[in-house]
Amino acid sequence: MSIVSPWKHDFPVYLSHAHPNLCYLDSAATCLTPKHVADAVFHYQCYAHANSHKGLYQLSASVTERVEHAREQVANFIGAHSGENISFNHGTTDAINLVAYSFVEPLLIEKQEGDQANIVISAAEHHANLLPWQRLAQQYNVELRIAPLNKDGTINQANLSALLDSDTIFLAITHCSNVLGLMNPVANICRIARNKGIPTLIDGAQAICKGAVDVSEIDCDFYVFSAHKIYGPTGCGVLYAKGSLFDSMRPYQLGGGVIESVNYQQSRFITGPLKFEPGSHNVAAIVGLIEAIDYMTDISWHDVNQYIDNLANYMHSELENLPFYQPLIKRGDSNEKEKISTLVSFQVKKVHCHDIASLLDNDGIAIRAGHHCAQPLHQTLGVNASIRASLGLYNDVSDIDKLVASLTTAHKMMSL
Amino acid sequence: MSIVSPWKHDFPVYLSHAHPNLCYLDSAATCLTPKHVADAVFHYQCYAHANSHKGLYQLSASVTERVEHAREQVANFIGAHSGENISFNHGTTDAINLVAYSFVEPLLIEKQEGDQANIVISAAEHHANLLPWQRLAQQYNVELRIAPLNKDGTINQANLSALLDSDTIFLAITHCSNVLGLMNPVANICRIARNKGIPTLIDGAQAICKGAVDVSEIDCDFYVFSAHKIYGPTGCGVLYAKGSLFDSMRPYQLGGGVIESVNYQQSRFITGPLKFEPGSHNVAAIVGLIEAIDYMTDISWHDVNQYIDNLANYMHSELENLPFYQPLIKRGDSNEKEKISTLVSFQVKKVHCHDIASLLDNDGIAIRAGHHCAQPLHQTLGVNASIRASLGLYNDVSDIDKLVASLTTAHKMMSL
Amino acid sequence: MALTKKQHVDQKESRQQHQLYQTALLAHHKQPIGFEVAINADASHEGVNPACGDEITVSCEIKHQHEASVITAIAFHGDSCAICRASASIMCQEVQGKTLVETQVMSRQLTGALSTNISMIGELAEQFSPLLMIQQFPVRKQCALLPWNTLMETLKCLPDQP
Amino acid sequence: MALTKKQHVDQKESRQQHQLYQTALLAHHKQPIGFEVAINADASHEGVNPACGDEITVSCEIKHQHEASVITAIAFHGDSCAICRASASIMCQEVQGKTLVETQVMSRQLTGALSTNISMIGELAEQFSPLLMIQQFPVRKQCALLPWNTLMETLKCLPDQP
Ligand SMILES: Cc1ncc(COP(=O)(O)O)c(C=O)c1O
Ligand SMILES: Cc1ncc(COP(=O)(O)O)c(C=O)c1O
Repeated sequence: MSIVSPWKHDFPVYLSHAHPNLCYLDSAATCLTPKHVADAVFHYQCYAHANSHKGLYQLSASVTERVEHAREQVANFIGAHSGENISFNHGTTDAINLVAYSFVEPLLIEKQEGDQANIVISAAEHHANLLPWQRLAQQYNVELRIAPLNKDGTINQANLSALLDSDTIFLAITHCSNVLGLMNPVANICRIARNKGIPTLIDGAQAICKGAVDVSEIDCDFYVFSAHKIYGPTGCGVLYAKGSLFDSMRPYQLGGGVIESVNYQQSRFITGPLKFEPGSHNVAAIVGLIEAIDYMTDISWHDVNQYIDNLANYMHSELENLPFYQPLIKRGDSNEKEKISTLVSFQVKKVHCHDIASLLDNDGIAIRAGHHCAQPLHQTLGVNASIRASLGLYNDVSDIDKLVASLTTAHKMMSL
Repeated sequence: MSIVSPWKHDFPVYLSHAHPNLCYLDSAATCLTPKHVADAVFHYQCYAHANSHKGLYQLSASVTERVEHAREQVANFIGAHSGENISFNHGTTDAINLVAYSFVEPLLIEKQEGDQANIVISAAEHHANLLPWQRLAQQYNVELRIAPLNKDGTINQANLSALLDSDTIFLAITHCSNVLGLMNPVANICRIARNKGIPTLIDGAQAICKGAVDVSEIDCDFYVFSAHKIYGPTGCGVLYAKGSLFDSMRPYQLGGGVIESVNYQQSRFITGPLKFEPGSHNVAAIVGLIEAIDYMTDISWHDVNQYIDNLANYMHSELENLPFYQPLIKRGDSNEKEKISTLVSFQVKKVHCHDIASLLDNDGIAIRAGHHCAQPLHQTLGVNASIRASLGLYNDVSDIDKLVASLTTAHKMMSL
Repeated sequence: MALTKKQHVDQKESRQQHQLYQTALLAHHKQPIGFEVAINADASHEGVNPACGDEITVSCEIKHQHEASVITAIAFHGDSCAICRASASIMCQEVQGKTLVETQVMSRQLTGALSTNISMIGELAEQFSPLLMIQQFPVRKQCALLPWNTLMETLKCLPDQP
Repeated sequence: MALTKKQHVDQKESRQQHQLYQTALLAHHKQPIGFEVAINADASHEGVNPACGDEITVSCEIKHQHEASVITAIAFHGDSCAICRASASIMCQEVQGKTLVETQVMSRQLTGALSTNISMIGELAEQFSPLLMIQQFPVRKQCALLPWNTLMETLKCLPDQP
């Protein structure tokens, strides 16, 4: 493994005039931005910006083409059939709320008074993939079922399968937990659901940065992710919907660009993904997302994943050597490829997570402490909070070494 | 009036290697971006990006501080009492949909079966300030009332006032129509509504670029606008809510950062503007908005407005000289200051708007043709579509001269 | 000096717009074939382009001749841009006397050519030459296709054919 | 060479973090006053910091002495970070024997000092010196204020005072 990440110099934040000693271990929250992406956004804003989908003039027509081409590129990237299956929005949170309103709520409304119904999620969901379902469940007085986890932190398929019955109207689970880090067998899970006629949503916010998502293989109905978790800019999310699902869904937010015709009393809506993109597109962010995908593809997903997996292995081993290290989930002995988590959540024996984070910050280490927007999961695991270290392609061995050294000092200083 | 706009060189799109001959007359759709703003966004993404409101480490804490400080700056800019009255979102469309869900729908739900209720808007609303209310009205079977316009295109106060009665639960009107361009007397209108106990929302998407908005003076309950209409980046909107209104509203989209505590079965939400900002903030765009406000303040709102008003007068006079010019609204003779519209929507006698736009595009003129997301307004005025020319601070006399010359040629070429 | 390929393309691009509103197209726009012509319509349909509000109504007279249904007369009216008008005019010129099957093939060919950027060749290219430049203006393709889409809808309205 | 003002500030900044977890604060953290002490509580309340999940319960014993209500005993327990623990410890040290009014004033002064970045001076600065550096770490202020906010809630739970 090289001493310095071969891609680190693509990230300006590490330049000598910025934060040369930054030890950034919070990529699961948001990725640092490569210069390629910042440049693309800058270039767009400076030289190409205009309103998409509305102007007939060249500047606007080029922007429209760019957005429509971006759909194809994203479709291609995640193995979707066509750009018509891709709708842009503001992030994973926005996308899940959209599906809750536009697809799931009408199913609940259809249910007759007194009919049973339930929505199934897993115990490992981020609040973004819990709260919208909890609200719907409360509002329509239906059950929210929680699929339990295996000892390794993945979703227990047998138990999940038992929760899915003829009253289940939707299944929403994460491809990869932002606290536990292992990939869930979503293709299997979606097959089980499909056999029972249950539509599925996969929260890909954490899985997307591995670059190997194939929605056709997973065969889910919806897949969602955010650009900023894949080295893209803030403010852009993607919603994939299978087949012609978009056409069967009611529009979510309403505004310019979603109607075929309207008078003061009624409206006819357009079809296709644009129906879910009212108002001005955040084209700058879409441009940035495409640049991020191109950047990663150019430097090779395979190389990056191999590099990060190796580094993750080193991180786990080094941390496991620390006597005060208490991971939320113990690593199994299996060394299977898919079993490498590129993040880890843990506690330091008898020291509060927030004190650790503050003390590490003093050494330039950016690490997350808290419940990471997964409070019920923490409760399930019997803790209030944890420290999370997550890796990006700019990290290297020295970051892990710093982390270990700093944890050791902090523990010594704080332990009672 | 200077021949070339004194601020034009701040906009890189006009540089010789980009589009030196661009004649951009579509600022009402979206403003071109000054280099200051693109730089600020670039700098943020490259050197300062991290997740706000969640990390304890310095990089993240600085971002949090930046967002919280931005609230104060925006509050200050629009005369709001405090940053606690400002919530960031993705744009005007997003903000209006939020108010519809979080504030107005609960009022409708409260209404007893059989109770009368109505929502009032004006005839000049953008689809963003029409469709959400139309949907609510249909869903709850209440009346959507349309306030008519004066001959000059402003909202008729007497007629509007007559529409407001004890059953009116909300009034949502535009500060300035994106088709007609004159400022509505919103302070007066809000006073009338307030006296009848009716809450109000003002769509400031077009008015904000004049820089003189004072929400305390207007005394509306909600005010909304988008960053990209004030020389800021795409993807950022602002929602102002008076007093402690935020606290009385139910949350809209749900996700990370909006709860005080949550388990699988229920949640307690936080208070304040953050309750309406689930998921990762689009900090890059917020940074860009603040830079745009600073840029405009630095070069002086007063100077810019005076410049654009003069240019607008020239535009109106020149166009009125053309025999085939058919404005949707005829200018009055009054030369009052507030009566200068910095945009104009018109038709060319016997030539279709889209042909005009295409022909003008050939001369490098970027101009809007269509219904400008205000189809019912066009119907009211008895037309299908119009051509709109709108001014920004980069425009100058030569743009108007080009427009007039190109219109003349196009008319000659196309008229039957 | 001869133009290099690149220069040639650049020159072509700078002339694009005029080519969109070239003389042949303007001729159809100014004296459209089938525009507001009174026929004995068997079917008619109104098509709308939501993007720009263009409206066009297409009407047809169909006769059964030699084992096939033939368009014996066709007309259109409505408020639309020059591209749409010219396209409708060319359509009326070309489908008059054609069988329904021939018409459908032609519609599919034109739609395919406009939406996939495949160059039209042979007879087709000749017939539709005034519209060819539209390939380079994606936002205007819908204008050119509106008459054809409307015609296809019109034919669907026909009483069942034998 | 003497430090310029700027250098002085820079140096100070690079030592900031150690100043947050300085010896005095750590002493309170390691041997907190009032922590899990058994008292005869007249009122108690649990406070939570939603941002980080810290939980702390504050209990008080109140006696009426010389025309005033006095905190005669105070204790806390719960799971919290060192900042919160140390702040609670200092609070227990300072309010013991104080009247409710004096306690409220002290709470308001500390809250004001932490939230407005006004320097604390005089006696107050002395009493709370281990917490002073928190002014420079806005995200941790809530941790230091949690015990005080909880105490104020606790006092609200008291049966009405004469
Ligand atoms: C008056 C008015 N309201 C609302 C909007 C919608 O703004 P956005 O597209 O930024 O959401 C616009 C701009 O298109 C507008 O001009
Ligand atoms: C698993 C998971 N789901 C959803 C989200 C929410 O993403 P965003 O904040 O971009 O909407 C995140 C990131 O915070 C996540 O890790």
